[in-house]
Amino acid sequence: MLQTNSLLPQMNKPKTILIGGKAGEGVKKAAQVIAALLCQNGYHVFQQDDYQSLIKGGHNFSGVSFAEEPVHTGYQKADLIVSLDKRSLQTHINDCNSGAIHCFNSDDCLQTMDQDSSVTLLGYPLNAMMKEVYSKPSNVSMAALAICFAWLGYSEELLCDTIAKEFKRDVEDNIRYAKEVFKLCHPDFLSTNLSIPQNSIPLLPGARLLSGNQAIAQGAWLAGLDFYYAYPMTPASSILHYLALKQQTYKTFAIHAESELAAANMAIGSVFAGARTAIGSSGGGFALMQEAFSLAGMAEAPLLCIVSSRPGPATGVSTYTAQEDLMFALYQGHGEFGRIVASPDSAARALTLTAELLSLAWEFQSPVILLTDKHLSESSADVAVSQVVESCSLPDEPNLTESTDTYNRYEFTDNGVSPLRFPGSDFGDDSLMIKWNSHEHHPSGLRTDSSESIKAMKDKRNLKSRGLQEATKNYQRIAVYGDSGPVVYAYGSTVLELREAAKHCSYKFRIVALIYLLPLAIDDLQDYIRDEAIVVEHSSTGTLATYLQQNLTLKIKKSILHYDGRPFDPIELALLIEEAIDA
Amino acid sequence: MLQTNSLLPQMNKPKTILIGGKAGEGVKKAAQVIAALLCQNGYHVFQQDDYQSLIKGGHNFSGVSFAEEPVHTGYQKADLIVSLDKRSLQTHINDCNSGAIHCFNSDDCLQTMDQDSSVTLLGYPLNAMMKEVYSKPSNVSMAALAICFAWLGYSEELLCDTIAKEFKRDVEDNIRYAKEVFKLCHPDFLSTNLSIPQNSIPLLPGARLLSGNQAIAQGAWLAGLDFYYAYPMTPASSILHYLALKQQTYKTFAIHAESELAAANMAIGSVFAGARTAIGSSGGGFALMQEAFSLAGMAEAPLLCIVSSRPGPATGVSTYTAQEDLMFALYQGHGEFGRIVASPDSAARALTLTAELLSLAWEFQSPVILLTDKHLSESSADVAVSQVVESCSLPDEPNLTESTDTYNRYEFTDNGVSPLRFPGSDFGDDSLMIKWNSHEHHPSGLRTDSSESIKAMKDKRNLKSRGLQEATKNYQRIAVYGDSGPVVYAYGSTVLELREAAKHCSYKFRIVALIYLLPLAIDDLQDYIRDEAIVVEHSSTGTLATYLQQNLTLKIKKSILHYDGRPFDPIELALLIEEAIDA
Amino acid sequence: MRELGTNKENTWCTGCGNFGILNAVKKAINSLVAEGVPLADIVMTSGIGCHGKIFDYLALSGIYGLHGRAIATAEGIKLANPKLTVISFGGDGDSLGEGLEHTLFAAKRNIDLTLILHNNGNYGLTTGQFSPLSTLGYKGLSTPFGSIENPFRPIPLLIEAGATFAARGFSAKPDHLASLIHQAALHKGFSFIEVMQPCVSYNNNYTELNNTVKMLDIVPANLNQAIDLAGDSDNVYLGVFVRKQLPVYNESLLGSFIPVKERFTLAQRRKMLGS
Amino acid sequence: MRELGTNKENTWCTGCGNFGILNAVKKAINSLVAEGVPLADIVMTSGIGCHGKIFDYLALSGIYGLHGRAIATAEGIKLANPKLTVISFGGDGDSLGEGLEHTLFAAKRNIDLTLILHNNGNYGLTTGQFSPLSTLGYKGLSTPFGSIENPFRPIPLLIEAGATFAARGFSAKPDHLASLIHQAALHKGFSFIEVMQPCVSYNNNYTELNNTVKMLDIVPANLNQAIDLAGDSDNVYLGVFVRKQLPVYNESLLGSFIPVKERFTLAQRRKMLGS
Ligand SMILES: Cc1ncc(C[n+]2csc(CCOP(=O)(O)OP(=O)(O)O)c2C)c(N)n1
Ligand SMILES: Cc1ncc(C[n+]2csc(CCOP(=O)(O)OP(=O)(O)O)c2C)c(N)n1
Ligand code: SF4
Ligand code: SF4
Ligand SMILES: [Mg+2]
Ligand SMILES: [Mg+2]
Repeated sequence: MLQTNSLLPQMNKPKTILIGGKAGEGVKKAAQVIAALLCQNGYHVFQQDDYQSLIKGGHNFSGVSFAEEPVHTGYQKADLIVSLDKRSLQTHINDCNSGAIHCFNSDDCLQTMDQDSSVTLLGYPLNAMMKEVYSKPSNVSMAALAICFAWLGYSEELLCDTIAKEFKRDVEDNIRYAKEVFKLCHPDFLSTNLSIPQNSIPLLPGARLLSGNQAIAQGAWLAGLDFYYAYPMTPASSILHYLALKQQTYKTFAIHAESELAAANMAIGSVFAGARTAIGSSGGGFALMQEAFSLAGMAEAPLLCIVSSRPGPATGVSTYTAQEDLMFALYQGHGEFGRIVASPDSAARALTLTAELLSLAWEFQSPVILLTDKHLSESSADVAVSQVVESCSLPDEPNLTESTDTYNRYEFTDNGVSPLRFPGSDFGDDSLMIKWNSHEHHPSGLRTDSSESIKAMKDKRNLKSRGLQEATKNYQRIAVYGDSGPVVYAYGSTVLELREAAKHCSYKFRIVALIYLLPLAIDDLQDYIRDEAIVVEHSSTGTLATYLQQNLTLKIKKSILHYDGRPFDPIELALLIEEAIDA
Repeated sequence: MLQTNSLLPQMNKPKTILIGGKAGEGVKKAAQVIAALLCQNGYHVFQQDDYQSLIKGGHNFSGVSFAEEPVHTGYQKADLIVSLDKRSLQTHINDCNSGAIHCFNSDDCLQTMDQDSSVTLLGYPLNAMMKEVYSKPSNVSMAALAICFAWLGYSEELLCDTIAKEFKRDVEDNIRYAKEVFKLCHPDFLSTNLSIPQNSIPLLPGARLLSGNQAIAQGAWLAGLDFYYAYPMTPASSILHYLALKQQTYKTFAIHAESELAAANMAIGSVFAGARTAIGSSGGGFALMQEAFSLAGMAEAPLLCIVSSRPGPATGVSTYTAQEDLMFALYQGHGEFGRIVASPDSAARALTLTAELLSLAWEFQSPVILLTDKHLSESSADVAVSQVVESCSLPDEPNLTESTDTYNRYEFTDNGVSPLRFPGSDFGDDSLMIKWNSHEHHPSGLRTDSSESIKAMKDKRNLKSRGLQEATKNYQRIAVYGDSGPVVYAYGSTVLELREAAKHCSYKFRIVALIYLLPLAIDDLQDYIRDEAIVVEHSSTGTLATYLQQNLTLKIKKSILHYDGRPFDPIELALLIEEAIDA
Repeated sequence: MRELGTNKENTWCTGCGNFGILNAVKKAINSLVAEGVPLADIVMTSGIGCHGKIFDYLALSGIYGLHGRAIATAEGIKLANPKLTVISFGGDGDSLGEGLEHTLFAAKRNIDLTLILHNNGNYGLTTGQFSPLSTLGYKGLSTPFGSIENPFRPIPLLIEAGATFAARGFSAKPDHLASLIHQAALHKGFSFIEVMQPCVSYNNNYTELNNTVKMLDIVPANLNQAIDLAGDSDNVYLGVFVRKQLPVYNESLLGSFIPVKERFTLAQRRKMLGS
Repeated sequence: MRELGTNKENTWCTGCGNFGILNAVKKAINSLVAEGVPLADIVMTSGIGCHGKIFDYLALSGIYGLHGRAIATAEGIKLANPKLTVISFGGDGDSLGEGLEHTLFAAKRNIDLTLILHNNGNYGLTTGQFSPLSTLGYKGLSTPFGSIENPFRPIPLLIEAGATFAARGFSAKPDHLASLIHQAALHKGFSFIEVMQPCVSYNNNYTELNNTVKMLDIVPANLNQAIDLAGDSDNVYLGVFVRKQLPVYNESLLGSFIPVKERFTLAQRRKMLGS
């Protein structure tokens, strides 16, 4: 019992805590607090949320998976479940690992359900206790915290300190309530004796719990972000929220504009004035930014565009995950102009890749797209920020005030990259005329429709675009995980799922993660295209598989598609991979 | 002299008239009147305009090429040039075929230029004569008409009748002026004796001069168009204008909305209510319609989208031609959903293809894209409308009032196509609830985010999409011109240019015109992919070539790219093809 | 009295003002039906936001459209079948932010529709960000240090744009609101109803509203007065501010023609084109 | 007096009102420069339309943006470098059709910019289609049987949205217009100038305007009066209708911080993130 019930992670077997309840009950926050604490204690964690598009009620659940080894994605089956309401108990009754403990709110449901005999079901009268403690607004998530703390073997003191630090309102009532619940669990806890060996694991230096979106925001800021323009849209919104909150410390400005169209055009204005700028949305909002995206191509505006996908088309499924926007991201914007598209395969990579992309945008005065998805954007993992930041090599920002005789915004040059100057008396004198144009233009930036000028300016942009594509070679374009076995292609959060699945698969396999999607790293990929491949993606039509086949001579043995909005469970995915390999 | 100067078309050698002048001088209208008359007389004609984005001034020129054989595109070099101003004379001084006549306005320029000795330069004092005749607003295009009529051998009477019919204002002054100019030319005309043998050519029954956009409008209307929503954007605007003008006779309503976003969303409303509806724009405007395009995919709204390209990116070059939007058109809309993309290769095809596409949209309740370009949209050719209309086989519009027990908008069916019903007491009783949804939905149309429902509804749409793609086989998906020689791939107006070039090429070649671009008619194309191919397109990066290579195992010998906004001159193109074949 | 509900679970927060709106709409529709409007002739469109969920809870045909575009979609419906009574539901972010342009143009055109604006002073569904109607200083996730913009005044703005019927209701007064919706639906021309809708989760202004709402006794005599009353920041007047008759767009365009009913057949079209 | 012209051929129709606007702008800029505003600190944005061509004819830095988006682009410039004086040029289709939303939000925010609206009552560049300011009955290629919409009243609309400076000029009175532009550029907050701009090709209302323009002697005493005067359809009043001081968005956001000047270095950012 000690062995199976133990929440102490074993080699390759992360433990999972799952908290379920109604929206508005603080399920996610509780999970994040626990994850942060585990991370602080030196565990690797992955924290993910399943929620609906509603503010109160419904059914949300949040998972925390942790281990001494890196954890790349969350597990469906848990070792400890806290069900704050009946729906949660019902929904997750079978989501238990053998030996798990499932604590539920006995005031909301009498436990009368069938259950796996290896699971310990414990009912606590959470409502009644809440009524006793709270005068006005009660917070049932304190119970979740208390239960988890108890089972993890954290002390009552730490519980109280944590609550005081993380929940600013109603501190006293919260602590009182948490203590009561903690006491209830304590005997159970003692009997199984599952305390976490405090400090027995060396702290990961500088490890911090970071969501993909926070990592994106930090990466952009690292590369100099001054402005972020957006209109809220799940799952991109938290980039806006995070940066808005950092306004005073980071001196970066996150503007919630009247629409995506406004955001994108404002962004180009800020770039013109000399500010490093990004925009972000999900597919539907990015669709509204397309005309401006094309303007960035024409005006040669360095602009970082962040697209975080959810299931489509149209409004689709707002709070779930998908990878349906690959072609959409690759081929956006009317007219021909260069761009690059890349997708991070972890939160840490999100930080470095975003920084790289913003730098490349400025080096080549081009729009660039960071494509990600809800699962990566909104899930959190431990990131050793200072190391990651250190590892990220970025060019110095050029000094742009040196003067030239007459300035031509779109001067022809050897590499198609024209000198960039900024308006204003701080950056030049009265004779400096900087003209950006949405029309085809002369080097001066004045409009043209002459046959020769159209051709020359297109040639210039194409030359520049080739340079941009070439420059991606200075960065890591693919990542390969595993050193033998069949090749499995993926990008984005699917790589996380595959890396976790690899721990449970009876065969070895190599994951080829495509970080840069446009241009594809054809040369880097040569080593991997000889064998029959497996492609895994969150799409119903297999666009990644199609895209790979369009560009590589690749035999695809099996295309594994998952498109219900949910991430893969790593164990299920391992089975699918085994099937694919066996096939 | 009679032979070379003759404006009578010889086998395979169309004659070309070119009229140049300032914007606002009526150059285009004059050319169209002449083209219409030639068409009425049984000639095949092609009429095209080169104009800038301005209303008065600048330099516009319009060409009319005509022959007894079909003429597919216009020629740069002319047999008769009328230059209404100095700029025109200068610009076109070398645009003459040997033996051509170049008439110019001697009041605007003294002829002092170098000239090909085979060209006859004739100066007429057009301004002075105008001053004599006109009291207030003068119309120099009457001079162009008169000169052309004279050289074509049309009678003074016909000139006067035509002016009276085609120009409603200032009829008397116009006629007086035209007569004066006509008289001046007459001696020249007599001396070369070039009269068109009236009625010697059998009238093409029902041939009418139609621009590509007019043909598109007529095709859509043939297939039942009730509403057209748009925001003006060159080169799509004339669809709006044409349909607006036809409101009373066609009972179709062309609405100039406040923006492209409005147009596209209004369109979906009209479709919901049961109206056959189209939207149209150029690349930049279509970019703004993307979110609604994706909505059409999700809501399963049959919607015809017309995209007429001009050089991009961004505002680009408003009044010139390009084929830069292929990938943009193929991969539009966030999320995954089916669609088809097709491009007409002539004005006649524009009529039938648009009708087909609108019918297919309704058969499969899907958005469809008609991709074309300025050269096809705005140029005019003779179309035997009644025959073309007859040749166009369209399914009957289904009767949609039969009732079912409970209606589910998104019912699962064998082919993924759900029954379509319309709202209103004319189409059903109070129990009929028709719910269209931009979210993922249950068959009822009510929103869902359940795992199973998301998957099921995506599978249904994908099933339907396969049916839609399959159904394109019922129509002509490729057209092949020529019966031997190397294969040359193209789509859209480039096919016109190639067909005309074929007349001048010393080698035979076969043009494979891609009418349906998505899906590509892979099976139909099997016969043509064995040999090395030539691909011709108006793009700077060769997107058609790329697209073909992504989808066919095709060796491309030469990719001929033309991207200065101008159409190919057929003789130049013939040379490029010869070079490519020789290479 | 018809139920007009669906089997869809309601996911609004307990106490949300949207419940009052839903009830008022049902009541107004029942009145319309009682007066002879076929239920089948009443259709709805909605935007995306908490307000938009009303689509799932109302047994009416319609389109759950894109964020900000519900009113454009509604216009397209009305033009294709002018016999329909079209009611559009918008949020303050939806109709006055993302879709402001469409809202004002619908008013300008005086197209015969009703727009019900759920004014909860924030973006409810996306977790309470500030909206075009949030007060200066409003703290939401995108404005953690307080909004630095003044809100629009929706009724004055819509009147200026051309609305021929403009009213304000309160979700906590569903009978009064039902009467406004009923009047708006019967009004020929563009009708705008601003509904004060407390959002218990992010902008719980029930108490404030209860203290400041006042009933308008009569429609104000002139436009300036209407605008002053509608723009009053101390008193939240409820009632009809403007009601006037002007030509409506759909009639100017179509006359009495009903596009979806009086369509040419394929044979007729063939003949007309060919000749 | 600086020339401020470029070598680009002017392609406006002879007699077009845009010439008067161009001259007035040059004059106003010269006044600003004379008063010490560095020319390098004056930037422009323009939309797409005949009005937008002013970009090619003015020797100012700036962005020739997308149709309808010039004002959003201008906002982005101002926020990144609030030291710049930003003037945006829009058409009636551009700023009140395609881009209406941005125009009204810029006014709502009271961001410190000037918008010069070239009101020629049609879409000049795309061959004279009706615009949001075309009169009822206007015949253009998209409304061959006459427009069935009433025009917006731009000044009342912008005042309602929040413009703190609103004025009307006439391209045929370039000195007066220059003075308005000068005042607008110096006004702290959102300034809107409607310029009556005859379009000789599609909407030649010179005579009509010459007969109906009247000079406003003073800024109207209150808002209602300003709106009534600005909305007068018999008299086209020229002058300043509203001028008031309210907090401006860029200052509320940035205080005295200048984003493009006071940037952290890469080293600083590395350190701050890592710690
Ligand atoms: C194009 C687009 N952008 C953003 C969103 C995300 N989104 C959904 S609802 C909403 C705002 C809702 O605010 P409001 O209209 O006031 O409605 P409420 O929830 O307050 O009723 C946003 C930004 C979207 N669905 N589509
Ligand atoms: C997205 C987009 N839609 C349409 C156009 C085509 N277009 C160019 S200018 C214009 C209208 C111009 O009208 P207005 O803004 O009043 O300017 P004016 O020419 O009258 O000065 C239009 C519709 C465009 N360039 N971009
Ligand atoms: S968030 Fe606000 S508006 Fe949305 S359901 Fe809850 S209370 Fe209502
Ligand atoms: S069309 Fe009108 S607005 Fe455009 S340049 Fe000519 S006169 Fe001026
Ligand atoms: Mg709201
Ligand atoms: Mg205009």
